[in-house]
Amino acid sequence: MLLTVLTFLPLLGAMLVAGLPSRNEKVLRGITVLVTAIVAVLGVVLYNGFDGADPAAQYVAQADWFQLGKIEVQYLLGVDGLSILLVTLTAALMPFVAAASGGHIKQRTREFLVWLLVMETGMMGVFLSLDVMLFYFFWEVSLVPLYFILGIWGAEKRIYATLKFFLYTLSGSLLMLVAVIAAVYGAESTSIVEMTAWASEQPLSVTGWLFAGFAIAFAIKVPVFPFHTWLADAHTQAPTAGSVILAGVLLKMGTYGLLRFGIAMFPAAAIEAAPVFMLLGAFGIVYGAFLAMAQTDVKRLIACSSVSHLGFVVMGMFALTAAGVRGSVLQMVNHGLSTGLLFLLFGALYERRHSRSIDQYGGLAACVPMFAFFWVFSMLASVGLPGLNGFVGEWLILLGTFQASPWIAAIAVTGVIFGAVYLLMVTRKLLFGPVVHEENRRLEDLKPIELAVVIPLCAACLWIGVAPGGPLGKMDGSVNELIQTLDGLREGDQSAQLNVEHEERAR
Amino acid sequence: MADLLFYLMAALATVAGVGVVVARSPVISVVSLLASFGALAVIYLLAGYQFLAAIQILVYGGAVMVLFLFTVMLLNLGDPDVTSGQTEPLFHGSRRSLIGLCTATVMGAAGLVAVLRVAWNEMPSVLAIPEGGLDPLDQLAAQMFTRYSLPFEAASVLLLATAVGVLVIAKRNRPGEKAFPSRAVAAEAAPTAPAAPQPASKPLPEPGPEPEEVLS
Amino acid sequence: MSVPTEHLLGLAAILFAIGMAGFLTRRNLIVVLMSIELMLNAANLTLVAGARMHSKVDELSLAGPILAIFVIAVAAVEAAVGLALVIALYRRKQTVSLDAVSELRD
Amino acid sequence: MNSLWLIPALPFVGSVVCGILHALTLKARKANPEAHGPSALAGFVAMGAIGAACVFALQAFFAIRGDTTSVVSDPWAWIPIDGTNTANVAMLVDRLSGAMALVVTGVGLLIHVYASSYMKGDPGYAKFFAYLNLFVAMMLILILSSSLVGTFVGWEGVGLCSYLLIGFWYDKQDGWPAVAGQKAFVMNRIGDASFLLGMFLLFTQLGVGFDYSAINEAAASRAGGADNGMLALAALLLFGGACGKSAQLPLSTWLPDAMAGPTPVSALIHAATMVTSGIYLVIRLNPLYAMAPDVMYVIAVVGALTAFFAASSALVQRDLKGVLAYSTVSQLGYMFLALGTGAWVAALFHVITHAFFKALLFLGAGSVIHGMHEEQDMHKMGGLRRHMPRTFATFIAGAAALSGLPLLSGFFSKDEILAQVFLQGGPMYLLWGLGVVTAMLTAFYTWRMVALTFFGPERFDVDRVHPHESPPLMTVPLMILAVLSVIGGVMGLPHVVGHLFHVPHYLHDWLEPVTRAGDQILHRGPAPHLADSTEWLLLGFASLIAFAMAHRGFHTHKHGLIGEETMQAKHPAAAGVLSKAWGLDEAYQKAIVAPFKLLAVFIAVVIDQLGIDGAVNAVGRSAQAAGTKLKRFSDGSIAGYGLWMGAGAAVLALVLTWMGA
Repeated sequence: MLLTVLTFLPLLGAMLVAGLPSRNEKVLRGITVLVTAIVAVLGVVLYNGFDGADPAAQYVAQADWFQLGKIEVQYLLGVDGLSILLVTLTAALMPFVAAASGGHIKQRTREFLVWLLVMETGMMGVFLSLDVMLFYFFWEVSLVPLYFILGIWGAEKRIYATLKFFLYTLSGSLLMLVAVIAAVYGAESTSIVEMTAWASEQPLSVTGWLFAGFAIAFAIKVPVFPFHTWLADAHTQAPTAGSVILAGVLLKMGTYGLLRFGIAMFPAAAIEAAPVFMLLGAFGIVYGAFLAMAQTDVKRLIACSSVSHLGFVVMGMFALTAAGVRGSVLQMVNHGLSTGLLFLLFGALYERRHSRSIDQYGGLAACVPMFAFFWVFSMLASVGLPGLNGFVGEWLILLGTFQASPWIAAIAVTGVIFGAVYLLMVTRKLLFGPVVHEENRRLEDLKPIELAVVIPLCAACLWIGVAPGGPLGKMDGSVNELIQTLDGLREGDQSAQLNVEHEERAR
Repeated sequence: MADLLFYLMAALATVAGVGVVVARSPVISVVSLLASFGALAVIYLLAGYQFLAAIQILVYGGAVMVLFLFTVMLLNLGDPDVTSGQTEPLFHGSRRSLIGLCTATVMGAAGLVAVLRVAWNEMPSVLAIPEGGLDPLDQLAAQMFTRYSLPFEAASVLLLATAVGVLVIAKRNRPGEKAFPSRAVAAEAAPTAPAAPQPASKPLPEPGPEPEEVLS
Repeated sequence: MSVPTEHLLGLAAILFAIGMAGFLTRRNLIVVLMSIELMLNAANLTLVAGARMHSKVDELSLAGPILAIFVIAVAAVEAAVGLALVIALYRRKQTVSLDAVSELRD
Repeated sequence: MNSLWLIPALPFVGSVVCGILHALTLKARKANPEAHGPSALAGFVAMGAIGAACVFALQAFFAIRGDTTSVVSDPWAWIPIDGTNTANVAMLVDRLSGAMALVVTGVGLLIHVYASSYMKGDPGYAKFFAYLNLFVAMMLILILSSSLVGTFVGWEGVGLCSYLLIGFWYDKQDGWPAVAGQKAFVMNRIGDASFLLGMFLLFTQLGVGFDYSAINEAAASRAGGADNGMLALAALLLFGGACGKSAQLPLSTWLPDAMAGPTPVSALIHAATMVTSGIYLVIRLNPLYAMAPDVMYVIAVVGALTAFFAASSALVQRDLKGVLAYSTVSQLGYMFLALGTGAWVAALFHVITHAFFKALLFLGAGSVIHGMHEEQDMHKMGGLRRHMPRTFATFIAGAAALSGLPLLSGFFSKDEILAQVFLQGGPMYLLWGLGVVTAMLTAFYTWRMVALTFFGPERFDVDRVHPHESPPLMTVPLMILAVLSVIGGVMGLPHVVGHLFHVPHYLHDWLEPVTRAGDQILHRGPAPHLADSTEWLLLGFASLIAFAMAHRGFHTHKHGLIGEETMQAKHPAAAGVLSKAWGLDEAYQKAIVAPFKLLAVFIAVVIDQLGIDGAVNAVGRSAQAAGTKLKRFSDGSIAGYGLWMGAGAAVLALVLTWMGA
């Protein structure tokens, strides 16, 4: 029941906002913030009530949905160790996004808020669905609001970016749809648990194709190199709220999908594909960093940094070690927080100066000290300074990858250096040096509402950085189960190989 | 005797059909079509479908054909040369006509081949025609109002919609009046409608008979 | 009448082909509409032929004629609408040539 | 002993309080630009925090005398890695970290006192102390952590503070300090990446987690084993981290640039504490390094080369702080040279004495710069001894210690290193030779610096600049450090000297529990020492060259710039190369930074935009092009539509007929 409320309360809120006679934007935004805040509180309640040691899905909500031939499609929501953090992140992030939207959404506010709430329903549904048809439904639903948010409230090249984003991710989705249909007809069930059980009995020739279908769809969404070019455009053109949601949650749908449908559902195929994905991840880290270094558009730079950070997530996940997977799941949250913060902060700046170009700034530390403080804080969280959230995730991922493949970890570790290079560079060019443009002197520092948005997120960064045991503990059960499955498969492989060798020797 | 009549009528229908297609004047086309319809009505009668034959004559020969004839006359299309002052080609360009002809030939050939390939011998080809024909009215009505009541109602709705629709489409636009409820079309039509001279000075009759009565 | 079914069907095929030829080659919209009527009649003939073939003395097959009646009704409708359109077209373009109608583009 | 947590926690709290004070000051300044707000409190808060930390460090220090050699706090289960392993952090005070903690808090306290006066009037006064306290907290975490992970936290933390403090005056000099800070952070990060890999390698190879005690034990138990290549690699990678932090070749170029920060920062971070953490790490893991003789050799060579490279660069610097910066790099090289020969104690000894005298020199330099109204160029100084006598006196003490004049602290610690290298024999004689040459250069440039600054004619505009002695808050720390620099040597007298006075090598005995395992592996017993006669000989030799070169350096420069100009005129090429520090920085710019920038642009523009995105857009465009082609079929002519429909129907009919349906 809790999960149903969590998922559909935003939709109710959307209807309320859409139908309310009031034209006062403050009232509408207030309602939106209130609704998302209630969802956030429920998310925290869920987080606290979740038992991390239990690998099974919890808070399950189940009802019959419709019949598809012999197959019973269900309305099946549940939360487990792989999704709990992302659900909490989504719930927690939305009120801040809604509150911060006041600064930059000046037209068609009602529509915007409606789309925002619809989006929350879609994202919640994606993370909570345990039925693949339901998952696909929510997956596509979450695509639409961003399409409008990007297309209506975006910057000057928004139509291009919107079309690219939509077509790119949709083509991935369709590939996934093929895989979904194939898997559903094979398994004669749409429940993820039952499909996993079915997949475990299939030969690699079957699961390999299904894995590829799912993996490419999610890889586009993540985005994994070389499918990343839509992201830079989408991020650059999106309004602040869009960028934050995109970085904070939407991209995590891709990584979450890779974990849930790629690795957990087809572990044998994932083991085979792991080196490729690890390499792609590691390459993405370095590549994204180089891209970021060459950017002069701050939002584009942050977008490229996302490519780099998500390379870490993908790499850690496909290390298929406990440390790697745990770090990867945590890093999804971390990236959501720190990159979301960077977008929020730069959005605040953009509202004041209406320029994304890096040379329009400089020396801001003297003009807007509070902004500078929080920017440096977020930047450090993103760089992965110990004591802040980014470090814990990156460290676990690198450790996990090192256990799986030291060479790939050695490539990825250069990302730690390059990450510092481009983030420090943009920080220096924004904040330090003399003030070049006179209009920057009169910039207004962060307003109370902006502080109210930024401070809790920074606190969350600090909390995860200092005491990661809490969030990491929530995924103990699920990750351990996953790793046991993988270990079982790998041992099976080895013993099979040994048997073969044994027989050959016997001959 | 009846067989001979059938082949005669078949020949008539075919020739008249060709006449429809090749005739220069639409009036001749209409008359040819009427002949074709009549020939078919005779064939229905020969085959034992009396009611159908009656309907064919009434609806096609009566209503539809009159409609066609009225239109042709109204638009003064009896002689194509008169309309525009120059002879317009009857057919599309030669390439397109060729493709069309080929297509039609292929279609007909395919139909004929299909007819020839099926083993019809086992089917009864001769049937004694009973008293009320092969479509006795009582049975037809019983079926129409029970089993086929839904399509029947749908057809009546369709006819009603047609009556209204035809009224809307064919109604003459008076200046300052919107021709169509649709905004986009009206916007496009508005500048042209008053500018275009109205050659047909006589008001057009409301097109379309009341087709409902045909069925009842 | 002892004409075999295939002859009825053959006639229908020929008529259909003639109608189709007219439909595809003529420029005059009214003639095109008439060609369509011809094709519809050919279809009716097949229905009749089929019904006749499947009828037994004590058990008549009525689906054929009933469908034919519906076809006739719909054909009447089609003719009415088509001709109304022809009139509307003539009012706007002073012609009933098919080439004049290309609004479907764009 | 959970009060151990207080040692880093107190400065941390102090930092937060100072940060809040800074925020309040900014708020007050918004109303009235001249207002100081509560920022003046920050100095007291910061000093109080460091002082309290110092007290707790002392308490812990006294707890580890006698038989108790270490005390540990409860661990903080920081990162649960997987089902079984957890990266714990605990505070560990043992003979090594206890001594380091005292140095950090002690010298740190003095520098805080000094800075409270030095930074007076700066708009970022409170911010400065927030950073400085944060630095001390991070440094203490680095030192006191019982595990590699904890050390890494401090390791990156001090890097951050270094970045912030170097860039403290980010808007001065056209933003140069910010660039320097960035450079320092990135260079450190290169080392940190290596550190990370080393840490992971140890974790996977030894499988005992990250605790130093466990790692050392496991490493020692593998001593003599055949297949220790991976452990050696781990040791080398960790040394890579140490290179970054301690500014050794090839990662040395950031430290001279780091002088863009305020002088107390240079004294605290870039001389006394942070830069020595590399040495600390190697001593901490001495059994591991003892097992990898090849790596030790690498360390020794890197150390010796760095020492020589930096000392030679220091010869011609005009910037007072620049000389000290290169000198620091050079002295750090000595320390690594010592580590490379297994002379752990000598290295730590030099760390401590260096902390005293280099902090003193930096603070003295700061006092001079302060008195000269922010002038750093020695060519525009001269004759200052008359204007700032206290600074002059203490500076002389520091210079004497640095140049290794006999009986001062620097003399003993440096001599112990050279003696240990000499003891190794074989190819190590080469390194010893390099060390001796470096010692000569050191004496020369030190006294050149003293002569140019305090002696000779006054080369500044007397009307504009009025050099003045600094206030007592600045000079008192100088005096305390001067005393320590002079007498600091007693903690580690060479044994021949010690015998004379019946004094043991205190530091050696003190550190014995820490270095025992390493010495055991290296020497199968306690570390040996030189024969008495050789040692006397070396001591005499060292004194001689120190005096000789100091004299040379002093006399060449005491009459102003003439001596220097003639020398540089004689060897213009050498002077050019040395003033650019062998061109290393430029080489990096040309060979690494510029190509990387180019590569980044190439990737972003050519590969990404034209290549990958071009392909993506090409897919889109090809769909569009196909649409344009296909559009011709739907030309709007009904006849055309009918034709295609009919053709389609015919084809369908044909197919169906064909299939016999």
